[in-house]
Amino acid sequence: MSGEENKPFWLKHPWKILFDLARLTKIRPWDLNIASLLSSFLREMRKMGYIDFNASGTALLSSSIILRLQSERIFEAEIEEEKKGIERIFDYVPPPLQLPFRFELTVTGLEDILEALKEVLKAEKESLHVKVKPVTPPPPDFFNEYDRMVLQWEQEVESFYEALKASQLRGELYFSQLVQGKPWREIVKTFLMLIFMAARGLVELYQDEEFADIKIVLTAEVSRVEP
Amino acid sequence: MSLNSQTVKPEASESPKPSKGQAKPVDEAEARRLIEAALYASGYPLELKTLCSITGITSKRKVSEIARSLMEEYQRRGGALEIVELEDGRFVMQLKPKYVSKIRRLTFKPLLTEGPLKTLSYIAYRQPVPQAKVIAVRGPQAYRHIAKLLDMGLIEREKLGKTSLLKTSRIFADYFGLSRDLRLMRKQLEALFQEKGWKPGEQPPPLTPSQPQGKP
Amino acid sequence: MSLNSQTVKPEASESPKPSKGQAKPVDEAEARRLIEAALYASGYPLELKTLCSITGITSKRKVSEIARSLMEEYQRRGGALEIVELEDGRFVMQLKPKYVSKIRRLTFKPLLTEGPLKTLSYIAYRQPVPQAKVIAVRGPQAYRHIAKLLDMGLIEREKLGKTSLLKTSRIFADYFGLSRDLRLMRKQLEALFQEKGWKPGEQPPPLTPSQPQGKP
Repeated sequence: MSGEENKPFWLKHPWKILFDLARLTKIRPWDLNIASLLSSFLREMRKMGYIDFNASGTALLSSSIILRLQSERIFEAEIEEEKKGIERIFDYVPPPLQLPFRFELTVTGLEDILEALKEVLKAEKESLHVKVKPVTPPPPDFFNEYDRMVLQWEQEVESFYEALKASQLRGELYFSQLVQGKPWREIVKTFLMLIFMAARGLVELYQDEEFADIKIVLTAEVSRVEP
Repeated sequence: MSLNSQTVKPEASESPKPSKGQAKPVDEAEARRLIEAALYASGYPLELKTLCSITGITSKRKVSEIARSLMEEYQRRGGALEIVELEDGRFVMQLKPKYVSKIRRLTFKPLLTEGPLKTLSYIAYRQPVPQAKVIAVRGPQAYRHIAKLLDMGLIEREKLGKTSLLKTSRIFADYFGLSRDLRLMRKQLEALFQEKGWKPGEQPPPLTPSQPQGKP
Repeated sequence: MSLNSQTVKPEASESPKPSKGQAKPVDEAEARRLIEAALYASGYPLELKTLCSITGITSKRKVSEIARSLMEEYQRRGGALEIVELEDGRFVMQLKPKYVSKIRRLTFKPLLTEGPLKTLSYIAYRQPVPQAKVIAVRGPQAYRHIAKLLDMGLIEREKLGKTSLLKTSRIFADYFGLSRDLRLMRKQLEALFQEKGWKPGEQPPPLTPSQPQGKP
């Protein structure tokens, strides 16, 4: 008991989850309210009168892991719902219709291979002079389910960005307007898409204070205004 | 096996009237070969206009006649290939569907396996159908099927508010020579399904017998 | 039976007696259609072994006979397509050369777009080549190219410890008319390259994959 009392505050409930990396991956990430957990962590830390950078660093790392888990859950959410069979319904499925096969004469020949090779070998020579950047190995299953989801996600981000560009609200665009009346998953998705776009420099996001509305500015507009 | 019936000559006598206004006249047998070459090489349905330009024959009717006689020749010889005339008058050469599964590993073209084909059949049958319903009926693996079908251009997705609706594309209609009118297409599809011995009421029992939601 | 240069053993194929030792017997007419389907779908020369496996007939001689009778049928009907028996016994279906130029006005898709084609040519020249090296030379978009090439069956990937090695497939060799022997294929490519007066740049790396990657 006394051992428990002597522990630093961050190893106690509710913050101790941030310091148990093994448990972190087993929890349901959306059950955690990171914002309030971190705010209270900082308040407690200030109360102590000094900052333990070790603990703060670990808390930061854990938070980023949780955020990542949360966004992954968004990708998976729909599929998982299906996998649980919640909404599986029966309908008559007609037999598969085999598509007829149509041969297509293609124009690529050995000559094209050689032309392509000429270009590539030039590039190869150059790449041997230049220091080759370390190459990240591909994920083990290269075109697996997750990849497909990411691809779908990329597409959604793209069409969302197009929609933003086309919207009438340019210049005076707020997060709350975008998500009004939407279910929570859509809200989170929209938020994540904005983060994505900000990371890529497509938008700039402004939030005057914590929990205030987020102002969205399209970067294209910024550059148009400030050449 | 005597194959005399398939010699190329007879057509000249079949159509006695000479075609007028040819750009660079070729005889009918040669026009037929040109049409065959074009259909073989293109791998997609060709319009009469294109066949006119390939053969140098200006009359669409004439070209259509020649293409039909080629189609009939293919029918007569009963090989693995067929020429099909689509509803809108285009012609296409293709492998008869029953041979597709046998040549799968020989081609670069991505061919669909049974799962995606069933999902495609279902979308065609129920279109326009919400994506969520397709997933609910065909299971989560249908996400993958839908991605593939979209990729191949066989289906299209459109947003209607929050719902994603799926329907078949023009390319799909082209494959089966179906009408682009959805109502008509459905009738034609039903006929195709019935050819395969399928009737909606006679399917095996629902996958989840505990759920009585089955709508026929 | 007016047949030209190619060696043809006449007409054993026309006899109705069943061939012996078939894996899953099909009648000759069906075997012929299967061969026709395979030759049509591939568009590149097929070995007798492949035709045996498609038809389920184990005897290469038998399959060769049937393929020849199909070839003769194509000769007799005098269309735009021909089946040719190559010196090494392979068969290929193709457009008669005189029609190739005539249908040029149709737009043909390339087998591959520029990016994947470059990646493919690099793999062919340096094979077996570690995937990491391909990415280093061709850039990260090569992941996508590799996936596509694998999907099309043009290349194969194998694991050697932690390294993924890439090499071209038999389909690649057959399609481009190159040797299936990787060493020979590279020699062929080098020769063609030099014929053009091009320099291949650095020395190719040794073919044994365990050695350090190509440094001059």
